[in-house]
Parts: sequence; C-alpha cells; structure tokens
Amino acid sequence: MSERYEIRFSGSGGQGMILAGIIMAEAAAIYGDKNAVQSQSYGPESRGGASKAEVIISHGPIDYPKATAIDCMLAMTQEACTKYHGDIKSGGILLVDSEEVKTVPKGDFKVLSFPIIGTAREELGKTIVANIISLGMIAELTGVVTHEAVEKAVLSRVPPAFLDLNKKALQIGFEKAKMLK
Amino acid sequence: MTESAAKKLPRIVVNEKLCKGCSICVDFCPTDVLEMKGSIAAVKNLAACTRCQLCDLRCPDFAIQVFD
Amino acid sequence: MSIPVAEKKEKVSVPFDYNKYLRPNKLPHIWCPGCGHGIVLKAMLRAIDKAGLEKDNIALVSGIGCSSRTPGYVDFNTLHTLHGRALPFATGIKLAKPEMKVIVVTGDGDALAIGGNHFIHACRRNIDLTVLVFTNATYGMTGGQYSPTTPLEAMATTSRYGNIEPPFDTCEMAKASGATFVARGTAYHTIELEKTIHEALTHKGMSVVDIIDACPTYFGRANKFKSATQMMEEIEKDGTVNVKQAANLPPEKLAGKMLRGVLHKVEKPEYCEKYDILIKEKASAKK
Amino acid sequence: MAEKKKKLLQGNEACVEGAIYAGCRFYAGYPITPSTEIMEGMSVRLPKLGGKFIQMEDEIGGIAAALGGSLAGLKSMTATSGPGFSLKQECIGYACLTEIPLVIVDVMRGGPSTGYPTGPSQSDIMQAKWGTHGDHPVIAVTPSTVPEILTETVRAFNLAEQFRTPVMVLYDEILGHMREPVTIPSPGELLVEDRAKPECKPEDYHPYDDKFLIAPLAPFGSGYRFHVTGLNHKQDGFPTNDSKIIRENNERIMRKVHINRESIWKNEEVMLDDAEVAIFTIGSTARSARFAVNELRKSGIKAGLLRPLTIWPFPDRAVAELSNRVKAIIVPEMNLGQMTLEVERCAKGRCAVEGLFRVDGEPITPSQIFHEVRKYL
Repeated sequence: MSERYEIRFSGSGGQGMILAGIIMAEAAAIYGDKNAVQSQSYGPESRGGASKAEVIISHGPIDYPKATAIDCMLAMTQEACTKYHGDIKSGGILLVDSEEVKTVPKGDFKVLSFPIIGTAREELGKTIVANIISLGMIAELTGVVTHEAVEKAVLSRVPPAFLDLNKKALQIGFEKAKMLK
Repeated sequence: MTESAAKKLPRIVVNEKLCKGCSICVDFCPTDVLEMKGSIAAVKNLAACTRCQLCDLRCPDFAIQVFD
Repeated sequence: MSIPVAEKKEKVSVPFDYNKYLRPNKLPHIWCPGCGHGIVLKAMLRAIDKAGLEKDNIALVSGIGCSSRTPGYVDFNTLHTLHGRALPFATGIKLAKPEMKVIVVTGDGDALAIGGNHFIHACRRNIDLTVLVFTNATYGMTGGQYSPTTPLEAMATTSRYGNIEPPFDTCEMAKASGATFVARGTAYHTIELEKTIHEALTHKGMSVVDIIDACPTYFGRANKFKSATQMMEEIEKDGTVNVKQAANLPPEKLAGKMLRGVLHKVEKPEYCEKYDILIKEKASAKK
Repeated sequence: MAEKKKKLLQGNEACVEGAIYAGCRFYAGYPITPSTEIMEGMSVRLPKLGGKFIQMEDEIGGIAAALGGSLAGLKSMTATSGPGFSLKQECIGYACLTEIPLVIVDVMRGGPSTGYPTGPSQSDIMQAKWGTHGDHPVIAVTPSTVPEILTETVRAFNLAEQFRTPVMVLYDEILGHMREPVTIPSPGELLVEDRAKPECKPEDYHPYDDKFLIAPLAPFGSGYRFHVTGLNHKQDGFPTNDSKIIRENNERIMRKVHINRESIWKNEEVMLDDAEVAIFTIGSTARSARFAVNELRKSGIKAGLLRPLTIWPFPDRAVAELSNRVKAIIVPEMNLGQMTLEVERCAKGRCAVEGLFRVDGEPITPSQIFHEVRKYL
C-alpha cells in the first residue's frame, strides 16, 4: 500500500479538475516512468457542484483504482474541501485556495493555503489556468512527478495558441509551491 | 374449330396445385371465360377470352396464366 | 363486371415469367385464399424486372407478419427479421453495402405500430430504401386484431364493439417524416401498382408505397364482406381514387376516399451518399 | 520521450481502439450512460477508415442495424448499458439463432430500471446469459483493466467471427470511465480472426450447412443468395416445422460453443496454489480483490483469486477444481448474488461459498473483501 501515491483534485465543475487529474496521470505514466490510474466523479456531479478527480501513482501495478488514503488533496472550493477531505491520510497534504476555502478542516494533515485563482487572475489575467498553476504546485510539493514530465504532459494537452500561457502558469505553480514548503 | 390465324385461341393454364379457390379470376374476368369447378378455377368459354390477362394479374397464387 | 379504364389500355400480350424470380418449390405460399399479398408480390416482381435489377444485388428485408413471409419465396438476398425491425436491419445492410438495392416488405402493424419509430426515422434520414407497406388493416398472423390502419368502427377480434381508434394515414406520415417518394397503390389496380413500385425502385432516397390489399379471412369475415372480390371492389376500387383523377373531382366525390398514385416526390440528398462524401473528406484529411 | 504508442485512455476509449484493431467497420447504437463514449469514439474513427457509423433512433434499432451491417459482411458492434441491454435482448436471440456475428458491449450500471446511471454495477451477469428467451449459447468476456478492455474487445470479435454468434463484453462504469496507460498493439501483434467464407458454388451454398458445426457465412450481395429467418430453420435457411431438425439445430448452436469451451475459457489465477480461501470475481471488483489478497498475504493469510476473463460459458471446471482444495470461495459482486449462484452450482457443496454483495452504486472496497475472507480463518 505504501507504494501508492494518491492525489485528489477537487473543486467545482468547470474548474478543470478532471483535466488536471488526466495531466497528472499522463505526467506519471506517459512522460514519466511510473504507472498511474485516473478516475473522476461522473454524471450530475460533474456538471456543477463539487467535482473531483483522483490519480493513483505507483511504481508497480495499481489494483484498486479509487483513493483509499490520500497523500495530497487540492480543494478549489469550500464545498469540495468540506465534502472530500475525509480520506486524507495522516501526514498528508491539503492544498486549498485561500480565497475560496475560509473554513479549513482540522485533521492530522498539513494544510497549505494559497490564493491560486487570484494568482491566475493577477499574474496571467486568466482564471482558467488556475488548474495548471495548482498542477505545478502539486508537482513541486509532492515530487511524485518531475517538472519536465508535467510540462510535457501539459503542453500535449493544450492548443498551440495557449502553450505560452500554460507554460507560464505551470512555472508560477512550481515557484509558489517552493515558497510554501 | 378451324386453325385460322384470326381465330387462334389463347391457352389458359390453371395450376391446380397452386389454385386456392378464391374465385378472384372468375369474378373479375370481363368476358366470363372462367368458372369455379369445386374449389379450383377452370376454363368455361375459351373462345370469349380477350387475352386481357386480368385473371393472371389479380391471381394471388401464381395459379393462372394466359398464353397466346 | 367492367375492367377499369386504366387497365384496359395496358394490355399485356405475353404472361410474365415469375419463375425467374421465385425460388423453386416454395409455392404454394402460406397466404389464405383471396389474400391480396400474392397479387402485390407479383406486381413487385414485375416492377423489379422492369427496373432491370440483378438478383444478386437485391436484399429483400421483412419483419414479422403475413406480408413479412414474402422474402421466403423470392430468389434474392432475403432476410426475415423481428416484429417491427425490418427497417433498422435494412438500414444496416444499405449503409454497409450502398451498392445493393434494399427493399423492405412490411405490414401496417409491423411498419407503423411496433416499428413506427423506425419508420419515421428511416423516412427522416432519407436513406435509399424502398418500403412496401402491405396494408390490410389487420394483424392476420395472430388472428385478426385491429391495426394502426383499421378504420374507425371496424370490427376486429380486439374491437368487438367497433374500433374506437382513428387510423393512420401512412402516406401523410411518411411525407411528414421526410420520405422523398410517397405513393399509394392497391392490389386491385395491379398494373398501376407495378408502375408505382417501379417508380419507387428507381427513386433515390426513402420511397414508401402504401399498398391497400385485402384480408378476407379476418378483416373480411369480421366486417361482413362476402368475398375477396367484394373487398377489392369496395375497399380498393371504390374506396380509392387516383390522384390525377382526383384533381378534377368535386370534394363530395372524394369524401372518404384514399388517394392512389404518386403523392409526393422530391429530390433531396440521400443518407448513404452523404455518408460517402463524409468518408471521402475524412479519409483524405487523414493523409 | 514518451514510449511508442503509449496513451492514457479511458476504458471506453480502449474499447474503441480494440474494436478498430479487430477490424470493426460498422457501428450502430443509441446513447446511454455509461457507455456513450464508445459510440462517440466510433463516430469519429469509422469514417476515416471507410467504415460505417450510424446513431439509430433507439437501442433496438442500434442492434438491428448492426446485425444488418454484419450480414452485409462488415464486422459490427453496438454498445449499451443495462436498460438498453434489456431492449436489445430480442435481437440478441435473433443473432444466436441466425448465427450472425456481433459484438455487444454492456457497460453495466445500477438497476433495476433506470437505476443509477452513473454508478458502477455488475448486475447484468445473468441478463447476459438468460436475457433473451429460448436456449442459446452465450459468450461473454469480462476485462478488468483498461488495457484488457482493448485486448478483450479484440478477443470478443474473434470469438464472434469464429463461432458465428453474438459475443458480449461486460464491464462496469468504473472501468468504462477510469484512465490507465495503454500501449496500442502494432498490426499483427494480436490475433485477428475473420469469419469463414464459403468456397462452394453459390448454388450449393447452405448458410447452416450441416457438413459444418459452424458453416461459413457469405455476405449479402456476394453472389450467394440465401434466406435468413428467426424462425427455426433447416440447413438451407428456410423455416421448418420438422421437430427433428428443430431439435438438432437448437442443440447444434449450443454445442458449437460448449465443445469449444476450453478455447473460450480464460482465467487468471492469483496466489491460488496454496490458498485456503479463494476469491472469485470479475471486472473492477477483481482489482479490489487482488489488492485484498496482497494485504491478506502480508498478514499471513493464505488467500488467492480466481478471475475469469470469460464469464460465459461459466468456468465450471476451474471452480469445481478450486472447490476441492479451499475452505471457502468468497464471491464479491456488485449485485445481489448472480455469480454466487453459479459458483455454488459448480462447487456442489465441496466448500463454503459466500457472496459479498453491494448495490449502492459504490465499489466493493479491498477492506470489505479483506474482512470477509478473515471470517473463514
């Protein structure tokens, strides 16, 4: 079980949490040398309200595809944070958007709070890339995938016109996370 | 009957294995050539046949045809 | 008894050789004495012959019911499917092999009740099928229940007090659903029917021919007809009027009569042709 | 750089890859959660390959058109979920009797009825076997991973073409929607079977020729004119009332699968050699079970897993053999005991058989299985 590294991206529908999960899985399994399984909340949940994507990363085969003990969780809304934080394991990380999540849950895990959406708005003028900033932050915080792998994964998923924007967003994510460590 | 060209009679063939006896051919024949013999259509008055083919056209059972 | 004017002009000099298209030793067919389906089948074979279609290239598809036994008798690629499902099976064959001529023979219950949804959507797609609806206003195979085309007040084994459901007009529905060739014929007007089916076969797109024919066994007996002949006279001859003649008739002469002939014919893009264009575009885009 | 052709694919996308690889060139279907991505994928892929795709007006139309496509010679597929699978049953029976190859994918969801469209389930195990009336053969494959969805879809096509019968691919919503890395096989890497074509003269051709257990199937329009009917028929395809012929034909279509069951069965055994308790399960539940087996072994408990990749024909012999050497077989399934019944049948009382059921739209977790197994030791 210790080989599994579990990440949960959560927020509201439309914030790109599922895309973040897919990119993380690709960074690990396609552009990295690990195995990964990605799953997500599906159906009405994914059309607004709280939504989540989960990625399990491991060096070996991954049997159970759902999160069991979460190593790192991202919460981009208060609702998602409240609803989904219960599976974070002892010593795990909870990264929250500080402007969205005012009531931080208590538990045996480390809480990191940062204005992710605000940073996207102020430094890049586009809140749409908040998910890519968060992806950079998680890559940096967890070290489960390399910067190089996650960058390749991001760039393979975005349209050519937005390559620079997403590259910058990812870089911002790496840098801001270093400050939080 | 003489074999003169003007008076050449048609040949009406009733397939007795296929005729189901609905009498559509008899009923619709405009010149009363046909009759029912029991439950099978039969030729009664060949000389009256005008070769209109209506018996064939309306036979549901592929059971009657008129040859020149 | 008089021959109708239209038929008199169409004098046939030699008998048609149906054996060219019939499978050997399959007759007699299962249809009851006086059933119009055999008359319709013969008109269809003459129309196919006139259209010069190759036997190998014809798929004849049916559903379930009396009319749907037609494919068993004829020497084409023949498919007797499930109740109501002839059209989607036919759609699959046509789409997979657009070069084939796909003809559907179906009854009014098969096409319009259990298969009604398939019918309207096949019309909507304008896929190149020729659909012959053998309309005898009854479910003959199951013993004479009322069908979607049974007239109001008619008797059937499930309308013993007279039918309280209004019937469909098959042609109106086909036209409204998007079929590009819609016609009606009867087993009585057999040469006209042959011509109508021939025109349907040569039309590109969804062609529907509603064919009124008689079920003497169930509809006939339940509704006090004495014979198949009487049904043909009253329902098929007196109950219909050719659309061209109708143009010159006053409304009172048309009351209660169904129109015969080609009722709707337009040219519109056909489904398989559109799909073929799609394939050409996408296959070349890949290169 | 990325490994050659390795992609992160959703289960339903892997199904599309498998179908295309197997040579599927005809798809007809109707949208239904959680299988719709298969249909969407086929609508994109087929035109580029000259294949045919059509979205039909309903589920029945979907399978009927797919059968038409198959009869016209193209490898065909349709996909659905529980309620749609119910609607397709009459056509499945038609395909069994008329012996038209077809692949039917059922991404199982909670039921009965509309049930829980977005939650996983394994409640169509018995529907796959008994959903259509009459006695008929059923082949159903049950992949457990996204790469396996690809390879099992290919196998399903091979079996359908080889045995002239509908073959079902059964998996659940979890597998349909989860993503895993998949290496797309190169052409030639996996076996691809095509249906046998007749070699005789058209006039000698019989679509159900009793010279063969499984006769070659000529495509419509290829010069072999023949008749197909859902009525009981003779070897020439025409309906019959002859009770001897009806019996022989019904028995033959069962036999063609039954006597070949060895080649259709496919099981994976995990740590079964010395197992005292075995777990029998399929699909995503087998992933939980494998997780649980690893944990149980760590605690010194001799647990193992028997995972069939072919659920129909049921792996009778494997279960019977297993029942001779374990104390108990635990059958976790996302339904209320469909596979358990079959395991009981094959174990014939030689060991305990215990079902572990879940029908709340949530997966059976490794810890549920872990605790259930511990009860027997």
